[in-house]
This record gives sequence, C-alpha cells and structure tokens, in this order.
Amino acid sequence: MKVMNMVNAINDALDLMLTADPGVVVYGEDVGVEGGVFRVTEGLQLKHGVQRVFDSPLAESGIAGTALGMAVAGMKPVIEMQFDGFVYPAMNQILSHIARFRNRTRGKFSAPLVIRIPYGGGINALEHHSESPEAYFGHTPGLKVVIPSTPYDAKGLLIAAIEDPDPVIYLEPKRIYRAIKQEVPEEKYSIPLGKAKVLNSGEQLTLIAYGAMIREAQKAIAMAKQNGFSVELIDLRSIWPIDRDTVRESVRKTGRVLIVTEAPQSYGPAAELMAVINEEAFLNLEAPPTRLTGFDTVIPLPLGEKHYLITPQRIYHEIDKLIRY
Amino acid sequence: MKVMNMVNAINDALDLMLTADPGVVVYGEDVGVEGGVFRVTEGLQLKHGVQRVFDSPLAESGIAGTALGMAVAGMKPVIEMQFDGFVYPAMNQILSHIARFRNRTRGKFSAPLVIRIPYGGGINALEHHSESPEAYFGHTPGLKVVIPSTPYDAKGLLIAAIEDPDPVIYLEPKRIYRAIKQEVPEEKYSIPLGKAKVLNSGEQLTLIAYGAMIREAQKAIAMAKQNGFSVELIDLRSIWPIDRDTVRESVRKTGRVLIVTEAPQSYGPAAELMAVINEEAFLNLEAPPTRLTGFDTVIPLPLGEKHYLITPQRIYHEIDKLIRY
Amino acid sequence: MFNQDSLDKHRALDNRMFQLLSEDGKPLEKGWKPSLSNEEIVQAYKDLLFERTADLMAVSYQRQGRMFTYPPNLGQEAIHIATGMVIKEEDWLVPAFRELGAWLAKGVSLREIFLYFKGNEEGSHFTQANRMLPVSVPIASQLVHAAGLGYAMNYNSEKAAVFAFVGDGGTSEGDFHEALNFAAVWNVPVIFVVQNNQFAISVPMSMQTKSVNIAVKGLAYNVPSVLVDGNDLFAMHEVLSFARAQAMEGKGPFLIEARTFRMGAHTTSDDPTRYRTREEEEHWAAKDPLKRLKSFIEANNLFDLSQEDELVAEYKKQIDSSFEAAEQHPEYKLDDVFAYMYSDMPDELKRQKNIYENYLNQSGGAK
Amino acid sequence: MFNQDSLDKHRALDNRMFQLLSEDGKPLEKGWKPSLSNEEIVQAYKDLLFERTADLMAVSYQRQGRMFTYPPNLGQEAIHIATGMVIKEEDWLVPAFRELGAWLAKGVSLREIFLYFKGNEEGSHFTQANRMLPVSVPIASQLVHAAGLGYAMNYNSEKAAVFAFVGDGGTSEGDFHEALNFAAVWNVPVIFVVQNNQFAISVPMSMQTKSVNIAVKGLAYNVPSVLVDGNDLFAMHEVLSFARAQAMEGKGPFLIEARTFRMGAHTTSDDPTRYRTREEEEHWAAKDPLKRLKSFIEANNLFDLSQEDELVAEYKKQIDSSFEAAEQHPEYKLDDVFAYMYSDMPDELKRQKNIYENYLNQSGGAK
Ligand SMILES: Cc1ncc(C[n+]2csc(CCOP(=O)(O)OP(=O)(O)O)c2C)c(N)n1
Ligand SMILES: Cc1ncc(C[n+]2csc(CCOP(=O)(O)OP(=O)(O)O)c2C)c(N)n1
Ligand SMILES: [Mg+2]
Ligand SMILES: [Mg+2]
Repeated sequence: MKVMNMVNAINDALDLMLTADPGVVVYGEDVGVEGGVFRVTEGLQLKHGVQRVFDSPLAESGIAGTALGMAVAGMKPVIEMQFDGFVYPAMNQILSHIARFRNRTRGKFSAPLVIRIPYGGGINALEHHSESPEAYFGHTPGLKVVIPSTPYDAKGLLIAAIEDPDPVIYLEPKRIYRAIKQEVPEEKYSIPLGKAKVLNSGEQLTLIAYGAMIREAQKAIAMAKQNGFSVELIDLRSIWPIDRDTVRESVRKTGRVLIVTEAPQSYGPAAELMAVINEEAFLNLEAPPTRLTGFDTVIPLPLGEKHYLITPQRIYHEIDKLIRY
Repeated sequence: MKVMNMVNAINDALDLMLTADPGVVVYGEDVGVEGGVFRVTEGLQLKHGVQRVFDSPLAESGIAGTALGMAVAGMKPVIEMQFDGFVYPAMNQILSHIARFRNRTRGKFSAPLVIRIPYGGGINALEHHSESPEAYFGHTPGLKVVIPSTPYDAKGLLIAAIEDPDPVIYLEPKRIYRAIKQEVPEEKYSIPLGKAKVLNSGEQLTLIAYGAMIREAQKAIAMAKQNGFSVELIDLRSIWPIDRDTVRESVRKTGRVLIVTEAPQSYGPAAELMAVINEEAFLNLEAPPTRLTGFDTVIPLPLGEKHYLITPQRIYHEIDKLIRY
Repeated sequence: MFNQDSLDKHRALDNRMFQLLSEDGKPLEKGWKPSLSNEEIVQAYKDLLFERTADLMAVSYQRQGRMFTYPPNLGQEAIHIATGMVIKEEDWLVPAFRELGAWLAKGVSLREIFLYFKGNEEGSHFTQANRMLPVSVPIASQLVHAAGLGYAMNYNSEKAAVFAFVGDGGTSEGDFHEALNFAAVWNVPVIFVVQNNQFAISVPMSMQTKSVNIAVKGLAYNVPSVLVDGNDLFAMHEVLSFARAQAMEGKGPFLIEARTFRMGAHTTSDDPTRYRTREEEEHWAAKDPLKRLKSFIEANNLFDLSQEDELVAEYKKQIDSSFEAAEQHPEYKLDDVFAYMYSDMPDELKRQKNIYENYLNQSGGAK
Repeated sequence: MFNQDSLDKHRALDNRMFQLLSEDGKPLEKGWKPSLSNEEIVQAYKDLLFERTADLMAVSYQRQGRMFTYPPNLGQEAIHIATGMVIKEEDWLVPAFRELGAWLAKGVSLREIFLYFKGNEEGSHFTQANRMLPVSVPIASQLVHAAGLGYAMNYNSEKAAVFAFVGDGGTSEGDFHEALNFAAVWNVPVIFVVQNNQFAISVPMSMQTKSVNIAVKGLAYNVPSVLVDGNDLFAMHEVLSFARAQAMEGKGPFLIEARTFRMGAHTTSDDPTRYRTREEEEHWAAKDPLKRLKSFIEANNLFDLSQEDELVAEYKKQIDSSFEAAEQHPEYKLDDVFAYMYSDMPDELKRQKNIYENYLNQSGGAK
C-alpha cells in the first residue's frame, strides 16, 4: 500500500494499464512532455515512449474521433479532454459515433476507449473550467459514465474502465484531485462499473451524491450525527447505469432521500435519481425526494462561486428539514 | 384564417417576420433555392432575396457561430439544423457561447437568435434523422427550448421565439409536419414562451407530453374516455422553462400523472417532470408519477422503429394502470 | 504512370486536372497506353456496369416502396471501381455513403447494402467484408476515424493504407480540417478521396468554398494533393495507386479531389430539377464514366459488347436475388434494439426491455 | 508601404516572412523610412511600454494572490499595439485572450481586465469599449463569431472591418477552418490574426501542424495570407493597414500569421521550463519587440529615453490605481449569478433564487 491522492492514483492506473496492455495509448492536449495541466499523466511519456503517451493537436473532435478509429482497429485509447468545458467540440464524435459504433455495426466493431475529463467547480478557474456535464453523457445511450470520489476508487474504476469493452466517460472531480490522501494498493485491481457504494450506513435518510460532493456530504453528515440524525450516504460512482438496487434498498429503509449534485438543476442528474426513486420506492417515501443542485445558471467566475457551490451547511439544512418533515 | 399544416405555419411565421423585421435572416443547409429538405423555407428566398434567405456551407458549428456574431451585431438570425442529429457539431457554439453571451458580458451583448431543428422519430429515416435531443438543451442554462404540437402553436411560438431577446431552440416535430391541418390566422400573432397548455381537462390523471406525442396521447385519451376515464392533457410546449403552475395545478387536482416522451429514458425530459411533480405536488400524489419514454438505446432504423415508438395503446395501458392503482 | 513528376506538374494551385481519356474515350496523349492489362480493363468495365445496374435497380426498388431511402451513385462509379482495384484486403475503407462499387469490392454483399437501406442495422454488419467501416451519415465525421485507423496501422507496423471518402460539401466541416491535420502531423497512411460531384444536396460548390478547387486544401496541411478527373477510370486508378504506394513508403497522407457529377438525385427523396439546369446535366452526361470506358473498349476491341445485354440480364437476376434475400431477412426483433448497445446487456437495459415485454404480454402482443 | 506587390512577393508557400526592422532595430532595406510619423512611433513605443508594464504587474498581482489567474502577453505586444493603431472605432475586435494592448486601444479599461481575471464577469462588460467581444476561452470558437459579425457589416453596408485573433494552437480546431471558409464564401471584411507564439501551452508548432507555416492555410480558402514578423511593429502595422484597406475595398477576408514568441508562461499556473529550452528563450529574447523598437527610436533620436523610468513610474501608479479600483469593485452578489442569464429573469430562476435566499435567511446568512 502506498499513500496516494487522486492524481497519483489515476497516474498509477494509467501506468499499470500501459504496462499491462500494449494496445493502450494515452493522448490529448499537453499530456505528453507536460504531463497534463494537472500532472495526471506526469512521467508516463518518459516511461512508455512517445508512441504511447503523446500530445495531440489542439482539436477535441479530432482527439475523440481518432480514438474511435484506433479503438476500432483494436487499440485501447485513453484520451484526455483538458477541462470539462472543452469536451463540447467533441460532442458529435461522442454522441454520434463513439456511443453507437457497436450498435450500428451489430457488434462487428466497438469503441472500447476511455475519455478522461477533469470536471466540476471550486478551483477558482476561468469560465469553461468548472462545468459538470455528466447529465449530457448519462442521457446518451451507449456510454458508461463513471465518477470516483476517492483515490482508491479512482484507480480501481479507471482500470475497470480501460478494461471495459465499451466506451467509458470517466469524470475526475478536479476539486479533490489532491485533497484526499489514502492508502491505495500498488498492484492492479478493478472496481466493477455500475455499482454504487454505501459509504455510511444510516436509518433516517438516504443521501445520494458522487464526486466532489461526497466530501461535502460527509461533513454535513458529521454535523447531522452530532444532532442525533442517522444518515446513509450512497456514493453513486456510476452515473450510467444507475445502481438501482443500492438506491432502492436504502430508500426503502430510510423513506427519505436527499440528492446532492453540482450540475445545473433542470434536466440534471438529480432529476433522474428522483425518477428512479419514484419508480423503485414510491410507497416507502415519507417525505418528498429532494434535490440540492446547482442553479440553472452558468457557474459563476471565482468571485461568485461562493453563491453557487454547495456547502455542508446547506446540505445539513436539507437533511434537517427532511428528517423533521 | 387559412388552413395550414405545420410546414405552412412555420413558413408563414418566417415570411411574416422577414417582412416585419429587416434584421431577420434565415439560413442553413439547403434552405435557400431548395427551400429546405422539408420545404419549410420554400419560396422565402425568392420573396426576400439571397441576402436574407440563403444556403450556408455545410458546417453546423459555423452556422451557429456566425449566427451568434450576427445577433451580437444586432441582427436576428433564424438558422436551421437540417436534422436533429446534425446539431451535435454545433454543441460547442450553442452550449459555450450562444447560451452564455448575455451572462458573460453582464448584459452588454446577447444572442437573440433562433435555432430551428426538425426532430423526432417515426418518419422512416436514416440514422441520425430521428433524434430527440431536447434534454441536452433543457439542461443548458441560458437557452429557452420550445416545441409546438399544432400548426397554430407552431406559428405563434416561432414568432414569439424570433421576437424574444434571448436564444431559443425551436424543435419541430417533423413526424407531424404535414399530419395536422388547422385554421391558422394569417396575421402575425405570438404565443408567450414558457406556458404550457391544457388541451383536455380531466379529473383522474394528468398526462404530460409535447410535440408529436400529443397526437398519440390524444388517441389514448379517446380510448380512455370510452372506458370512462377522465384524463387531463397538458401540452408542455416549453421544455425550459417548465410551466410549473400548470403542472402543479393539474397534478394537485388529479393526483396521478403520466409523462410521455420519445427521448431516451435516463436523464431524459420525463425525469425532470417527475422531479418537478415531486417538488410541487408530492402530498397530492395517489400513485407514483410514471414515465413512458424511449429506451436507453439508439432509436432503431425504420424496420425496428415499431419496437421503439410509443403507441396510443401503450399510453392507454399506462393510463389504465395508473387510474386503477 | 502517374508519378512524382506528374504530381509536380499537377500542382493543385495551378488547377490542372489529371486526366487520361477524352470524353469520347480517346487517349489525350498520343501513344498513351493504359497501365492496366486488357483483362483488368474489361473486368473494370464489368464491375462498373454491375455497379450501375445495381444502383439503378436500387432506385427502382425504392420507387416500388420496397426500400425506404437510397443515395444514387450514378455517374460517380469510376471512382468506386478504381478504388476497388487499388484497395487491398489489409487496407481500411472508410466510406461516406456514396461509394457502392468500392463497398462491393471490399466484400460487402448487395444483400447487406439493401438490408441497410431497407432500414435494418444488420446491413452494416458486413459479414464477409474485412476492414470496412459502416456508412457514416454525419458528414465528414468519418475522416477523423480514418486518421485514427492510420495511427493504428503505424502503431502496429502494418503495411496497409486507409481509403477515406467524403463529398465536396463535407470539406466545409471542421472534421475535414481536423482529420487532414491529424493525419499530416502523425504522418499516417490515409488517402482522402473527395468525390466532388458539384453539389451538396442543392448547394453548388461555389457556395461551399471560394478555393480554386478542393485539392488545394491539402496545402494547408502539407499533404500532397491532386485534382483528378473522377470520371476517368484510368486517371483515378493511376493516382490512387500512386497515393497508396507513397503511403506504403511512409510518406503519409494524400488528398485526391475526384471531379465528377452526381447524375442522379441526392437521395430518392430529392428532386434535382429544383436546383440545377438541364444544360448542366447534359454537359456532364457527356462525361459519363461508363460511356467513356465503353468507347475505349470499343475502339480497342477489348470486349465483344454485343454480350452486354446478356451480361446485364445476368446481373439483374443476381441483384434481384440479393434484394430478395434482403427481403427475406428475419424480422427485426425487439431484442435487436437492445442487444448491441453494450457488450453485455446492462441490468438497466434488461429492466427497460422487461417492462416492455410485460406490456406486450399483457396486451397480447399489440404494440 | 506593404501593397499588392509585396503580397505577391510574400507568397505564403515560399515561406518568406515580411519584416522591416532587424533584431537590433535597423531597417533591413537601405533607405527604408517608416510610414508612421515620429509622433506615432513614439506613441506606439509608449503604448508598448504601457502594455508591458501592466502585463508584468498583472503577473505580480497574481503572484501576490490578488488575482486568480492571468495569461501573460510578454513578447507579443507589437502585434497588439499595431492592431490598436489600425483598428477603428467602428471596427470589431474579436479577441482570443492574449491581446492586452489591443483591448486597451479599443477602450477596455485596465480596471475591467483586472476585474475579469480576479474572477468577476463584470470585467467583461466593457463599459467604455465599443465593438469588442469578451475574451473567448474555448480556443478558436470566436473566429466563427467574427465571420458572422462580418456578415452583419456587409448586410448593413457598414464600412468597417473585424479583427479576429487566435493562437497557433487554435488553428488546429475545426472552427478555424469553418470560420475562414464562411468568411471567404461570404466575402466578409474579417482580418484573421494568428499570433504564432510557437507554443500551445506545452505543445510546439511542429506537433500542431505539418504545414510550412500558418499563413499557407489561407490558400485552402482563397484568402490572401501573409507571414509577418510579429515582433516588428512597423511590419505588423503595414500589413494590418493593407489588410484593412483591402477589406474596405470589398475584397473580403485576410489572414495574417504574426510570428512571435510567448516570452512568459502560458498562464500564471504554467511552468515553461518543463517544455522549452533556455536557448530557445534566449534566441527569442533577442527579438523582443520592445527592445527592437527602442533601438530604432534611439538610433533615430525620436524620444529622450532618459524619461523612460519616469514614464514607467507614472504608468505603474496608474496601473496600481486601476487594480485598486478593481479590488474595490462592489462585492459579487447573489443577484449577479441570476440576473444576466436572460433579458427578463424567468420565474424558474426566481424560484431557485428564492429558495436559496430563504435558506440564507434561515441560516442567518451562512452559506
Ligand atoms: C453533419 C451533417 N449535416 C447535414 C447532413 C445532411 N446531409 C446529408 S448529405 C448532405 C450533403 C452532402 O454533400 P456532399 O458532401 O457533397 O456529398 P454528396 O451527397 O454530394 O455525395 C447533407 C447536407 C448530414 N448528413 N450530416
Ligand atoms: C476548446 C479548448 N480546448 C482546450 C483549451 C485549453 N487551453 C487553453 S489555452 C490552450 C493553448 C492555446 O494555444 P494557442 O492557440 O497557441 O494560444 P496561446 O496560448 O499560445 O496564446 C489550451 C489548450 C481551451 N481553452 N479550449
Ligand atoms: Mg457533393
Ligand atoms: Mg500559441
């Protein structure tokens, strides 16, 4: 075991997979010499060579589309979109091709590739550097969408994503890239895609979150505990598919649910979770399923972010309201 | 009054607005000489000239991005994406710029433009010609998203969209382009954006739909009526913002709700409506809010569409189940 | 044979088109001899005739309501047949959607093509064809896939090329640019073929670009580029062969503008009289690639053309039986909607499918 | 003066760079005289000095933690100042994000620029500047806006041009291609300026394109293009003036590759030692546009350079006070998050805001 933060853990997963599978290549803007603007790919080019870890021209549609070509030819590209807001030029390739190649060809070809995207707010960044685009991908049939919340999960989920025979969008909560340190096994291990994780078991309320919101939720739950509330925390981990079993079981038990996500509210991730809960546990509900989300606004520039970002206090406030409902 | 189908009504709205406002221009692929592949812009170039109604190069990002430039300069571009599946190359321009220009410049500039997109399945088309992308836009702060279901609404909503000071995504349910004929006033009139319409008032269940699903819903409601069920039908018309008042009032009255949309299920439009209902009328619910939607699959090619498209029978089945719940 | 010297002489900027046969099938240069054997020429003619026959029949099946849509190849066949002659088993074919003869050469069956245009994804499974991507509907988006395939060729040290197609309209898309650029920077063996058939649906070249031709666009990426008469099978064959040979020598991508004309409609739902003149159509009818090759064959007595009717009759039978095979394809099942989305069907899809099947059971199978 | 003849002599394909002054500020051609008056030259020098001073101070504010990020302009200022001299009130400026001097010339206040990089959208409101778009973060996406603005100029029969900026890295994006193509087909008055500063963050030109230079890319669109020494204020001024004059004559778009070097970091969070050598930095330091202009001014005795320190001290005061004004900008309010999303705040946004305000009230204002 080795103490790692999320950047280390992802780097380690990439390193292991580059070593294990000669088909794996890692590329994108500045991922080579520079090692990525977040240093996630640091050292990999030196170790694995410029054919396998390299800088691409500055063109996201090209990055995604060439990855599809490589994947069809039997390679395993792991590409990086430098920031969340820069995946949009690649939407056509992702939505129209990557998500569909297997279905279009009735299984003859597929697109086993991984798109890594640092995402989310809270890092005092320029516009387009703080987006939460997971619902766009969750709404796109043919993709799997994964978000880790800890170094341990980051490594295991990324290895699973690279080994997966289908395309995976792997969103990295950049705000906690270096915030959490954890013992992480040095060997290769994988965590099945599509499974949520109960991080805290509790009786009175189910709190569902993922990514950087897990840390905020944990702080809120600590406050709740001090006030005698028992809250169950589900780390969703997989945006698509949603682990209905884990959600159902928890909500049937607690009867109350709070969903916390940073993305804009309307047509956002929390709405889908509310729908799932209505479908799976309606009769067990003792209070309306509730969402605490970003506003239907652009996420503000740094000086305004404080108005937008979700704090433990706000989460606690909703927990309190719901349990007293 | 004149009998018009939806194609006529949209053409008429464009014609009237080209006449009324010298800043209006209409462009896109094949909209000029050809009059659009659906003939929606037929005759407009001849009448208003090639400076105002014209073919653009085949590049959707360019079409959307130039429209933003024109709008910033005070013009009123009304652009066409030839089919739903071809708006994806323009996503970066729409999500990163068109939706945000006002906010980014604190109101100095704005992007009063309209993006017309024929959308939805049921026309026996090639891949990428039958998509329902409304949730992608509904989830994007800064846009208004509108879908008409009748010639009358099509005209009034399009005029309102063109007159609106903000960017509007105007989705045209191509499947019913010529299916419904209606008396439509010849003069200019507008229908406020953001307001749903109760098409059928009823007591036992609220059915929410829009676009081409309205016609299917109406058939199902006719069947339900024969069986003595009283169903209220809401034509949502505006995907963002959602008319919460109309939805709330109806669901508080009926206690039961069925949402019918053609888009894929997960993170789709119906999920947001379910969330809204949970927020607005939870205590009035007598049965779980229910959605009948497309699958989380690519919409099949024509021979498979019958498995995917939602029929009045299926809608009726859900109505029946819910009312007997 | 087209060689480096010819390339230098046909600088795209000078707008000189590489062409070997005149419109009436005569060599433009005295004493010119084809680099193809007589058998190859006759075979090419037969293939062209086959493509044309199949294409016309496809249009008529569609008219009969037996196929939902179809994009005619009429007039562009020489490009496809020449590609078929040059492309190797180990090469990738990256189609747009109007290269029928090349698909057939790659081993796609007519049955599959018909099945696809009847509206069944199964038609893109290409059971017998190796290394051919499915039709790409979003214009130009396939070109970046080609650059990625090219990277894989280099990465795996395979001696093979990628032939990637796009139309004149497609050159306006950002992906055209990104693909050419990636291919050049990565120095990958991709031969980009632009079928410049003068129109993108109703939009003429002049509204698509202001460049003197399309080949010139290769200069932006330092990619060798030639403007070729796409209705001249010999010219196309020579340039494609040269481009492939260059790629095999590690010289990277190549851009070919194949000047041609779509003699038919854009698709069976299109009416070209709305946007082009009879004169234009007649002008190009005179350049018909089939007629041109036929004149050459006739003049050089390569083939007894009196056998042609018989041949065509034979082709028609074959085509009809392919179509019937497509019509007899098993019914599109509900399973087919779900089964291919992921390698293993996720529980969520099983759930959605189950719900629907339960409904079908309850409703006695009524949709 | 740069004219049609110079354009013909500087064909992008020949890779000849237009340059007037040597690195040490001497005319390259004997007897050459600037087309600018002495006053203009001195003013340009002062402006350049101002930009440099403001830029360096911005970096230091950021280092002090008073600004969250900042992209230095160091070394690229001649391009900006020349643009400022040529651009007119009625012209549009479409920035990327590294053209400080041009923004200032267009009337944007330093206070606003600082406010923006402190993280407040209010900094993009540009109270005093006419016809300048906000910074465009998504690389190259602004270029298509420029083509649209150009269309509006023609549509409204305005005699004005659009100056649109992008970096070398930005030329790889599809939007670069679409913008040039639309601009050419529509024949709109847009002057595209590529600041080729050799790097896109860490990625050098050689991994961005295989073309001999960037100017050559204009050939793909039949857009006149020149490679210019971007560190040579005179050369930049002449070419920009020519391009604008051409545009005013209805000759449509123009492409300028301004060859330069980013002497600073990509942004304040970047460390250039990771990806470039000291030699490279020194090589370019010798070409510093400020130094070059200063040598020229010195040699020609245009300005008493002993006043420079005083001038800089004066600038610093001014810049500091702009920064303080930015710091004193009213607090970012919750309202500001919602108020500008739409022209009238929709009920849905009011609802979301209310819910949050209720929470704030209940929590006593704690976020
Ligand atoms: C991204 C995208 N936009 C629009 C369309 C609709 N469309 C189909 S074919 C076509 C014209 C294509 O023209 P060209 O590239 O010249 O090929 P051709 O049809 O002439 O063979 C258009 C606009 C599409 N398929 N994809
Ligand atoms: C679409 C997009 N992709 C990636 C980025 C991240 N990014 C910011 S600046 C930059 C490099 C830009 O290089 P260049 O165009 O040469 O401009 P320069 O920074 O050198 O002025 C990158 C990759 C971005 N802002 N937008
Ligand atoms: Mg064409
Ligand atoms: Mg640069």
